[in-house]
This record gives sequence, C-alpha cells and structure tokens, in this order.
Amino acid sequence: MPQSIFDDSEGMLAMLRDSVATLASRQPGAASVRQKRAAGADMDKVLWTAMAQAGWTGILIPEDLGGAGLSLTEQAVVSEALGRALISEPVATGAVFASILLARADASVERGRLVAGLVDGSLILAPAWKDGIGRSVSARAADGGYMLSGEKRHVDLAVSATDFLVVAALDGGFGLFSVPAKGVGLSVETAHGVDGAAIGTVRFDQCWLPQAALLARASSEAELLDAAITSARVALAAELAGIASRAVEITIDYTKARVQFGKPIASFQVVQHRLVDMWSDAEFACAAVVNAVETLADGDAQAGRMAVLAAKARAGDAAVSICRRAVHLHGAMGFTDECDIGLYLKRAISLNATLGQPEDLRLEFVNLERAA
Amino acid sequence: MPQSIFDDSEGMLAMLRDSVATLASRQPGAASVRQKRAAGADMDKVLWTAMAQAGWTGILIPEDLGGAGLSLTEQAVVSEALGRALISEPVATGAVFASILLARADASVERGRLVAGLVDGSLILAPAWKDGIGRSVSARAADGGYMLSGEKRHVDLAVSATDFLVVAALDGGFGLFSVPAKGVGLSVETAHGVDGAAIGTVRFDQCWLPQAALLARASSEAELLDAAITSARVALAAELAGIASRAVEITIDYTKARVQFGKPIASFQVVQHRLVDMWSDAEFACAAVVNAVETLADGDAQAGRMAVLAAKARAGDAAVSICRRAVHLHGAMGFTDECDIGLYLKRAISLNATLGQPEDLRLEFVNLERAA
Amino acid sequence: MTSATDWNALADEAFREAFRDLVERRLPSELRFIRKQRPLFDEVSVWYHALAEEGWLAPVWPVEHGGMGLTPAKHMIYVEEWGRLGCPRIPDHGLGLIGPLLLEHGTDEQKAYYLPRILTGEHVWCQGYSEPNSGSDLASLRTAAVRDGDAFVVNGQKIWTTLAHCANWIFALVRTSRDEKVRQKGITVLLIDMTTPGVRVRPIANLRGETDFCEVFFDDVRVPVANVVGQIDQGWDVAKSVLGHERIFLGATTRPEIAIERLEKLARARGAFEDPAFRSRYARHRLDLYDLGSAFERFAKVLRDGGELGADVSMLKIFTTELYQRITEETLTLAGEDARYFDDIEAGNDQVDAMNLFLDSRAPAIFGGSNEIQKNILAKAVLRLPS
Amino acid sequence: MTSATDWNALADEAFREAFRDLVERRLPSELRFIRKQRPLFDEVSVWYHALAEEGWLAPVWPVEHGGMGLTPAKHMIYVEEWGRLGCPRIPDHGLGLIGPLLLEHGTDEQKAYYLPRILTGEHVWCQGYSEPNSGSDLASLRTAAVRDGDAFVVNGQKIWTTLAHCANWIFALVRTSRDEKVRQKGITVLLIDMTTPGVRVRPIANLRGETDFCEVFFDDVRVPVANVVGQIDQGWDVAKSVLGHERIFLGATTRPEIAIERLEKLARARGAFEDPAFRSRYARHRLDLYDLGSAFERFAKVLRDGGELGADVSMLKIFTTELYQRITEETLTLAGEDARYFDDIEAGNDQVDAMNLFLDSRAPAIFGGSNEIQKNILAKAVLRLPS
Repeated sequence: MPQSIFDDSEGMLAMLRDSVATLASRQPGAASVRQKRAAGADMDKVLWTAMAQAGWTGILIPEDLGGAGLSLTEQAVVSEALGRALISEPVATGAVFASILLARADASVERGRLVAGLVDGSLILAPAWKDGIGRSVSARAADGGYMLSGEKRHVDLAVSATDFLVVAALDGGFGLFSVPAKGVGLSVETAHGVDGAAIGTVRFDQCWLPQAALLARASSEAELLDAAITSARVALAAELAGIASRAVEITIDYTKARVQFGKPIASFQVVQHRLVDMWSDAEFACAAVVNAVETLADGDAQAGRMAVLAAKARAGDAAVSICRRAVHLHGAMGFTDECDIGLYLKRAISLNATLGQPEDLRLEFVNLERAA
Repeated sequence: MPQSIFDDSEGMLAMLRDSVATLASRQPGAASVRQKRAAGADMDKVLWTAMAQAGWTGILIPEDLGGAGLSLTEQAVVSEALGRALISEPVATGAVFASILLARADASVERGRLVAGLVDGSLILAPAWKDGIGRSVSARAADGGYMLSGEKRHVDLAVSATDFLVVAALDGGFGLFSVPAKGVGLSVETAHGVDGAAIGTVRFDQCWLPQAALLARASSEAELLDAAITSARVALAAELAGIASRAVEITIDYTKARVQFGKPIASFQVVQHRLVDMWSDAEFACAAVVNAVETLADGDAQAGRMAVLAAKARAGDAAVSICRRAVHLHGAMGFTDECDIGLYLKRAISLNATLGQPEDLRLEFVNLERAA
Repeated sequence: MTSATDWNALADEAFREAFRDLVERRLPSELRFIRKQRPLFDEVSVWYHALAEEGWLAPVWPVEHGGMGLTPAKHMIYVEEWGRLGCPRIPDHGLGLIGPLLLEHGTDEQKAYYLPRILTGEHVWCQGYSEPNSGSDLASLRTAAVRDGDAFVVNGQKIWTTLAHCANWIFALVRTSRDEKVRQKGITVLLIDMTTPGVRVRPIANLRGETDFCEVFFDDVRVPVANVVGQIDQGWDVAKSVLGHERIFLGATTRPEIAIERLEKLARARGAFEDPAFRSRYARHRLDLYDLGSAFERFAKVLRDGGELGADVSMLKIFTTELYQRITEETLTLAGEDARYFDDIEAGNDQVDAMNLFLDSRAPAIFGGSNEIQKNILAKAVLRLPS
Repeated sequence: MTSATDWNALADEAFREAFRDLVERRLPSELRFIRKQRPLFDEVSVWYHALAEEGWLAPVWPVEHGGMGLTPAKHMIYVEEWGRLGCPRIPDHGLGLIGPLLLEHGTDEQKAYYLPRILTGEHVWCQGYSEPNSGSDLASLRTAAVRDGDAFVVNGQKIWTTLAHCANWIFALVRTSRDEKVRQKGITVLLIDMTTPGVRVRPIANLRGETDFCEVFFDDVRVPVANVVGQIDQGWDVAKSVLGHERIFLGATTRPEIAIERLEKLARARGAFEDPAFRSRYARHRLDLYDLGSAFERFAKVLRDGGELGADVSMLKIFTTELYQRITEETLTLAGEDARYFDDIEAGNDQVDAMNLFLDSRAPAIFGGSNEIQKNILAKAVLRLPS
C-alpha cells in the first residue's frame, strides 16, 4: 500500500521503518494519544525517551555535533512511519525544527549543551517562533545580557520544555535565544490541541537572559527560520503521508469486515470507488514527499522550496480528506472516540494546520514560480 | 422528474408547457440546431415565426402595448419548456430582453412599430448592450439627429435583425437607440457560437440616426438595462433548468438501455449515485427558478435581485455540470456529434455564459447582501 | 389550555408571535443558543416543564391527549421559531416518536398510561433500533425476546441509542421469531422499563468528547407481554410508520445556518471578507445555503397545501448534511494555525467553536440513514433505476 | 542508421539533443504545435517519412526490424521531447500496436511482410476492437468470422475505430467460436486489408466537429486464414499483450500541460493573475499538475530501473484526464461571455482554443477504458476488495 519510495539499496530505510513499527507495537500510538489527552500533557515522556535512544531526535544533526548526520530521506522515512503508527510526539517541531535551528547557530558552549540534550533526550527543546497578534517578542540589551518581552503562540512542548528556542526582534534584526523554562518572567498558558496534546502560549515579561543565551543573529526572520521551516515541513508532509496511507488501510480492513445487507460494505461499488480515490490520494501524497526530498537534495534552492510547499500542501489535503472519508465509511463507529480512525483525523488536522495550510502553501508556490 | 413548480390552479401553465412540447414535436430542437449550424445562421425563422404566432415573443409586453401582458411565471414556464426541448432560439435576448427595454422606453411611434413587430414576428430585434473592449458605443447630436460610433459584442440575431436596440453613451448619460439593420455605417461580423448559432459583433462607424431613433434616456446604463437584465436572467435560468432536467432524463433512459457486462449500466451503484446527484442538482435549479420568480413578485427589489442572481448561478452550474456528466455517462457515444446530449451540453455552456457566469453572479449576490 | 382549532385558526404571524412570547416569558436566557446540541434531560428540564405547563410541549399530538393538534404547516412554523430563537433541544423521543406511535398503534390502556407520563417528564424515552451488526440494515437485528408465560425474556444489545443514559424507558425492536421468510417479519415492538433488572447502559464518548449515545445491554430482562405495541411479529410496520411529514426536518437549514454564522464571525474578526479568494469560496457556501432554503420551501409548500411528501424529500437531507460539512471545513481553513485547537478559538472579542462544529458535522451524514443509503433509495424510488 | 546500443549508450542529455536536432532539421515549422490532435496520414506524412529516413520512426522496435531498440527509459525521453517540441501526432497504430504484437505473436512471414510496409507508410493501420454493444466490455464482441476453406468470412461492425478513414489495414478482433464457456475465448485476431470487397467505413463527427473515429462495416469480407495472428480462438491473449510499459503514457502530463498553457495565456491577457480569487483557483490546478509530475516520476523510475509496471499505474490516467477537464473548465469560466464561442477566442494579440480543448477533454476520461472501469480494476487488482 502507499509508501514513499526512496532508493534503499542498503536496506537502511527498511530497517528504520521496522524500528518505528517495533516501537509502536510496544507503545501503541493511539493509547499514548488517549493517555496524553487525559493527562492534559504535551508529550509522552516514555515515547520521547525511547525515540531519543533510537537516535530519532538527532537524525538531522551533523555527526561532528554528536548527531546521526543523516539526511531528510531518513527523516522522512521515520516521520512517515510515526504518522502511520499514530505516534504523535511533536517530532517535526521539537526535533527537526530545533535541530536545524541549532545546526545553523554559531558554535558555542550553550549550543553544545542544547544539541547534546536534544540528541540524548535529556533536554526538551521547544522552538517558539510564532508571535502573538500585536504582541511580538523583542529583545533589548540590558544588564550585560538581554531582556525579552512579548508572546509566542502555537508552541509545542511548552509545558515539558526545559529550554525554549525563541526568535526575537533585536537591534533592527533578529536573534535566536535560548531561554530556560524556569526563567523569571516567563509564563505558559495552554489550550487543548485537537490531537490530544496541550498547545502553549508563552509570555515573556521582562525576561532577562545572559549574553550567552544569544545563539544566532540575522538581519531577517527568514534568514533565521527558513531552513528550519523547510525541513520541518518535509517532516510534517511525510508524517501526513503516513497518516493518509494508514487511514486508507484501516478503512479497507474495516469495510471488508463490516457486513450490511448480507455483504461486506467494501463490495459495494460506491465504497470501492471511494476507497480507490483515497488510495490514489495517498499515493500522490507519498510521491510528493519523495519529490520534495529529492528536489531539495538536487540543490536548486528555489526548486527545492517549491517542491516542499507542494508536498506539504498535497500531503495535508490528502491526510485530512482521506481521514474525513475514512470516518464516514466507518459509519456511526467512526463518530465514536473509541475508534482509532477519529484520532487519525484529528492528528491530520493538527499537522495540516502546522506551518501553513494547503491554500497558503499553494499560493506561496505560485508566487515563487511567477516571480521567477 | 424535475420541473419548476408554480401554483397553477387554472391549468394555464400546464397548457403552455403542452404547447411548447407540441411545437417541439413538429420542429425538433436538435434538428433545428444542426440546420442552423450548417447554414451559419443565427436563428431558425420557421421556429421563431411559430413562436411569435403562439404569442411567446410578447409574453412580458403589457396588454395595452399589444402584448400578452403575462408575468415572469409564464415566461419561466415557456423558457424552461424550450430548454427541455432544445429549441435554441434566442428568446431570452431577442424576446425577453427586448420586451423589457421597449416596455420601459418612452411611448412613441417608433416604439409602437418595434413592439408590434416583436409581438407578431414581423421584426427581428437584436438588443446590443455589451461594448467592445476599448470601443464603447457613443452617440452625439448631429444634423438634427444622432451619430453613433463604436462596437457591440455578443449580439444575438445580429445577421437576421431588422432593427438593433443599442445602448450608447449620450451627453454624460445614456440613450437607447433603435437602429435599422440596413443603416449606413453599420456592419456586422460573426463568429460561430458553441450552440450552433452565429454570434455578432456590430460596428457603428458614423452611423446617423434621426431624432425619433432615441427611445429612452437615463443617467446611468444600469437605469436603462437593469430591469431587462433581471428578466432575461430569469428566462435564462429557467431555460437552463429545463436543459438540466431533460439531460438527466435522457441520461437515465440511455443508461437503462445501455448494457455492459450483461447489465444495464444504470444498475451499477456508481452510475446510480451519479444520476441521483444529477437529478438533485436539477431539482435545486428548478426550486431556485421558482424562488426567483416568486421573490421578484413579492416586490422587495433587493431581495428580488438577489434571488435572480442565485437562480441564474444555480441553474447555470447545474445545467453545465449535469450535461458534462451526462456526456460522460453516454461513453464514446456522448463524444459524437450525432448524439443529442452533446448539443445540450453546448447549449448549456452558451446560456451559462450569457449575462454572467455563476462565479460572477455569486459574488454580486454576496456584495449586495453584505452592503445591505 | 387553548384548543387546537384556536391555534390552527391563528394567522401565521400571530402564531409566531405567541411562540415568541412564550419563549420570552419561560425560557431562561442561559438556555438560549447553547453550544450543546443534545443536552441531558436534567439540563433542560426547566424548559420542558414550562412547555408542558403552557400546553406547548406536544405540538402535533391531538388535543384530547394534551397536544396542540397543529397542522403540518403550523408545525413547521413551530420548528422554525424554535430554531430561530435558540431554544435548546429537549429529549424528544417520547414526544416525537413514542407518543405518535402509541397514538396510532397503542391500546387505549397504553395511551392512558404512557402519554401523560411523557408530558410530565416522568418517563424519559429512548429509541432502541440499531444494533452492532445492523446499522443501515435494520432488518438484520438480533436482540431476541422469547415468550415465557405472560412475559418476554429479552437478551441482546442495542447501540447508538441516543441519550439512553438519561432515559428510564426504551422503545425497542426485538426479534420474536426466526421462522419467517422475509427478514422484516418476526420483529416486535416492546416498551421496556429500563429500571428492570438486567438492563445495563454504557455511554459512548463521541469525537467531540461528549456522550450523546449509548450501548444498552439486555440480560434476561423480563418484559410483560402487555408492553407489546401492535401485533407480535408485526413490529416492522409499527416502527416504520413515523410521521411522514417530519422527514422534512432532516433537511432543515438549521445546521449549515449555525455553521455559516460562525464562519462569518471568524471572517469578520480576521478581515477575511477583504480577501477576494475567501469571498469567492464564501459566496459558494452562502449561495448553497440560500438555494437550500428555496428547495426546502418547495417541499414545505407541499405540506402547507395539505399534500404528502415523497421519497424525493431526502435530497434535502443529503444536501444540508454535506453543506454543513463543507462550511465547517472552510471555517477550519480560515482558522489557519488555530485549527490545531480543540478548544474554541478567538474571533475578535468573541469565540468560535470551529472544531466543535467540524466534528459534529461528521454525524448527520451518517445518522438517520447514511447519505449513501439515501441515494440508494432515491435511485430506486424516485429515479426508478434497475437493480 | 545508428545501432541500438549506440542510442541506449548515449547520455540522456545527448540523446535529447539528438532528437532536438532531428526535429530542427526535418520537421516543417508549420507542423509544430498544431491544434489538431489527430491529424490524418496525408497531413503529416512529410514528418512520418522523415522519421523513417532518419531511423527514428519506431523507437521501441528491435534494430533488426528497423527500429531503434530503445530501453523504456530512453523511450520516455523520446516521448517527452516529442511533446515538448510540439511534434504532431502521427497515425501510430502500426508502430505502437500492430508492430509490437506481430513481433511477439506473428509468424516470420507476417513480420517480413507487414513490418517494412509500416515503416514505409505503405500500410496505414487502424485498430478494430470496440463494437456498438461492447465498449468497456470487450469480451462481448459479436463481429463473426466463419471459416470457409482457407479463408474466414467476416460479418459485423466495429465502432470508435480511430482514423479508419485514412487506414488501409485493420487489426480486428473477431468472434470465431460461440461454444466456449468463458466469453473471452473464441476470439481471434485477424489482419484485414480494407480494400477487400465488403469493407465499408463511415466517419463519425465528434463534439469538436472533427472526424477522428469511424464505424467499420464488414459484409461477407473474405480474409485469408494466413492473416490470423497467434492461434485461432486465442486472440484475447494476443490483444491484451500490449507493451506493459506503454500504459504509463496514458497518464502523461501532456494534455493538462497544454491546457494550463492556454489558461495562463488567457489569464495574462485578461490580467486575471491580479485577481486573488482566480489565483487561488489557478494555484490548485498548477499544483495538481506539478504533483502529477511527481507521481508520474514514481512510475517512470520503476521503468528506468528495469522494473515492470503494475495495475496501479492507472491512477495516473484517472488523475490526468480529470485534471485536463478541470483546467479546460476553468478556462471557460475565465473566458466569461466569450465562452459562448465555438471559435478560438482573443487573448491579447493571440488566440486561445478554449472550447476546442474543453470539448476534447471529454474524450480521454472515456477512451482507453473509462475512469470508472479503471477504478473497478484498481479496486480488485490493487486494493483487493471483495466482489
């Protein structure tokens, strides 16, 4: 059934897929989601630790920094497998986004500490890049260090974080700061996320940081963030493609087993054609992910960026609309919380809304192409 | 099957429907379309004359002007029946639009001549209201009359017309002029219309008209045209609803008769559901037409205008998309020119594109509603 | 209490006014326009009892049984105003389903016993039709009732039983015979006191985290034979004789209206109406809703003229449930990154329950006969397509 | 003439360059990017003969029979460049269908006789599969061939025979036996000289007013038994063994690419890219086309790596044919009132064949197996759904 097909002559990718499946068999994703939701938590520490031990929090971190030094191909394979298994830890933000932010920051003791903690799972890093409306975060020099004020929204891991990676306006440009979660002047408020995890709003009220907290500076936000956003979008697209593919399989199994009017409902032509449509959408999503990874690897920056936009849009649309149809094909059962398919739908919605919904991504693609 | 349902306690509407059907049985619409197309003509004179004799070119003209003095209800019933029968004479423009333009013009000998000719079929009137791009038609006083220059596009009946009804800029306002087809300085160019009828582009090059040619004047184009456009849109919506309904019936008959894999294709669930969708779309189109006629009759101008926009949009979308699906369900047969269903599709496209495509009409509806 | 002829004789506008007056006087403001679509009995009992006291609880029941005896036309107004004024839904299986069925098929004793207790709220009913393996296909139900003297002994399970956890009586379809050739035969309607030993209810949480529906288990539950409605083994005829004209309400515009109100609120707060791309998508939904109104009116007119509705009315149900979904999906798109929230999202100084409605919109396309089943029926009954 | 190994050994870019060079030298400019999708043989014979002379006419035929012997990967480049450079389609049933089938199933005599005549253009072939009552359901065909000595006498009718009116040979499926249990049996492949008495061709006009396809009638047409390809009564196996890898071209991006080029031209001329509502709709089509390219590449890679395509490749065919329709529909919407024209419409100083493409887009979703048939096959062969 649908899967992103990369060259895998040495079988390493298949191995990666197997290890995710093995983890999922011990720590089923759906159960983890329900537990997390009941506890109002923002992560499953057991799962995250297991992932760090497997090396999946540092896939993209260069070897000389202590990471696995692998490529987006491996990241996509892992993310896709996590999506399939409904393991809903915020890998795209807490691992991928954070990894790229740090890998591109200046070398420093602080960066070393953060990278090491991310790789071995001892630190939980929460990138915070999206400003609250009318409350953007800015930093100013103060007392030999910096003072941060403002608000960041849509922050994953805001409760569990040991450290935040915060982008703030600084001296007419922008800086990336490492902010300890226990810092004075920092407060976190959470709301329920549709996928079961709490989402944070982080407020900085005269939050003082030492000089060493400044990890990187740049003249524009884009310069600091674009590479991280691009990689995170690839991871999200892959995870969405995994969700999409698995939702098709689950629905095929369900409709083959569910008998109405003396026949499995999968034998009705209307159901069959809908399943074919869903399967095809998932195949297109997987192909788009492969295209994004390969085009990025080819090195043409503009082409790579466009390919990523297309992949995130395609996989997001596919995952959400496949899951919607999947819920419908589960009949009343699909409307219950007990049935896993609803959790797939909710997870798909959440990832689809992260870092750009399809409509916005498509427009960005066209704007890039037509400006060229 | 789908049909606009009006109160018809006296059976007059049923009678009107029957008379159209009777005409169609003698002069089949599809044959007329093919003939017209082969001849490069813009009308079928035999059909038009028969319609004038039946009183259908003057339905909306008040009795005191020699018309039938009926309402848009009767017009909608006739137009819908013409649509069903694929009688593709330009009634919405050549009769309805022209009728309202004339009914609202000032009383004059010239208006009397035109109205009488429209009602008895002795004159063919071609309203021309759409300016060529960058070539709008304007009139100026000259030699005791007016001089017209400019270009009008998308003119029905441009070849057969005895008289054009032309809207032109005049003295900072607008005038409605009666222009004889044989006039000096008037030339007509035609292109093939998708529904088989030639469409005219009419050029006025220093075309002189006597004082009496000015039928009406107003400060804005809207004041001259809006009532005519509204009525014409109702007629178009009704005709489109008729096309939509009939296309569903034809397709049901075809799919019941067409056997594949040992069964009529209408017995396959996917085909059945598609037919149900098409039928439902046609029902919605009919209901929208009824709503437009009744809301207009209620007298609230804004509500009436919105209802008409909705009906034209709904019926246009329904007719085109039903006919597209109908062609598809006819298989290879649907792709042939011999099969009538393709003529329905082409006629639907043509009417749908006349006086506003659905997208534009919907936006106009929302603009009206939100401005209120 | 006013007599039926009085209500039906009132001009439509006056009748509307009377309803509005009642709502003003008796419906607590905190119960108007509430978010919960299926409140429990206790949450809305004030309103339930107020309606009963004023004689407005049972609009279509005959006057002699405490109803208003409204014509279908007046009943439509009643339902319209109910929605327009934001009245909360009340547990209505007793009023809308069991009452009418008893009126048609019940004995005099049954009517005398059950009907008043529905009006007082002493009996709160639920409806036990669906079973785990008979969703769209009711005839395949398996909950068995075996005769034992003057009682039936019931064993089996119902599912998707709406509000069973706040009901004390269940109106159940049970299988009393397996011998019949046609599967619809051998089914009997039983009224079961849910406090009888052996009845167990398990609420089922839905996608929104609420528990609208339940499973109901029967384990050697003894039910007096006197609780049979109609004839034994002929329950199918009883069960399907729901008031024909009520089917129009499945196609009501209410849900998409609620949804578009939320979409508009969010769009205003975010300035989306200034974006032509949004405006174009919004226009499509707005016109769909407007045209649904026109189509609804076509069927309402039939009722007002005293006619009966055909199978074709379910085109409304398909359209309104799909439109409800499209609009709630659009709202999530407009929400942007906020579509990650399960909680309500900010819209200016107000909030919008975008996710709540999106998730809720999944249900109506399934319940009351999935849209696929509706299309199967339309294909046969209206389009007369071959099998 | 260059040998096959030479072509396949060339770097991809060099091979592309060679093709481009050939087009520059030999394809008359008035034959590039022509509007007609199915030119008659006479209209493009210059190009046909040029290809033959240069040895580029039969890309996948073996070198010993005058072909280029290209690998599937190189063949893909050939097809890509053909489209990109605007080469006109040539009557290709002989090259693409009859040639390969003879190579696989023909006798040495048949190969020696027919293959060279295809390359010279002396024989122009058409393909007689469909009949009036067997469209999607080929096994139900009825054109009968009855043995009479060393000949078959053929009676019956073919339909949708593309370009039969400019062909002089037809590759026909005929029924030679009715005794078989399985309907696919009893079918034989016959090569029929269309100049034989009793063969009659009637062109059928299509929605665009062109005559791409025909009916072909057989009235006591005598065909030598030597003209049977493969075994008598076993023609089904011959007919269906079309080169597997060619199925990918049914899913090529060519048609929607042509359509979006027209849409863009019209949009530029009318300033539509400044309208965010149009831009939003355009973006959807543009990304559909882009993503179709990614999906196409997934299958192309399989071929390049020497693999074989499965049934799943028809997902491309469904997507590309539906996308072609969506784009041409969008173009009509953008055309506004000009969508009334059958003729090409103005786009600045240029013209756009909006209606021509819209009408043309109706066909590919039907021909080559309707999209519904494709989905039936995918449901069984890929998703393994029960019947």
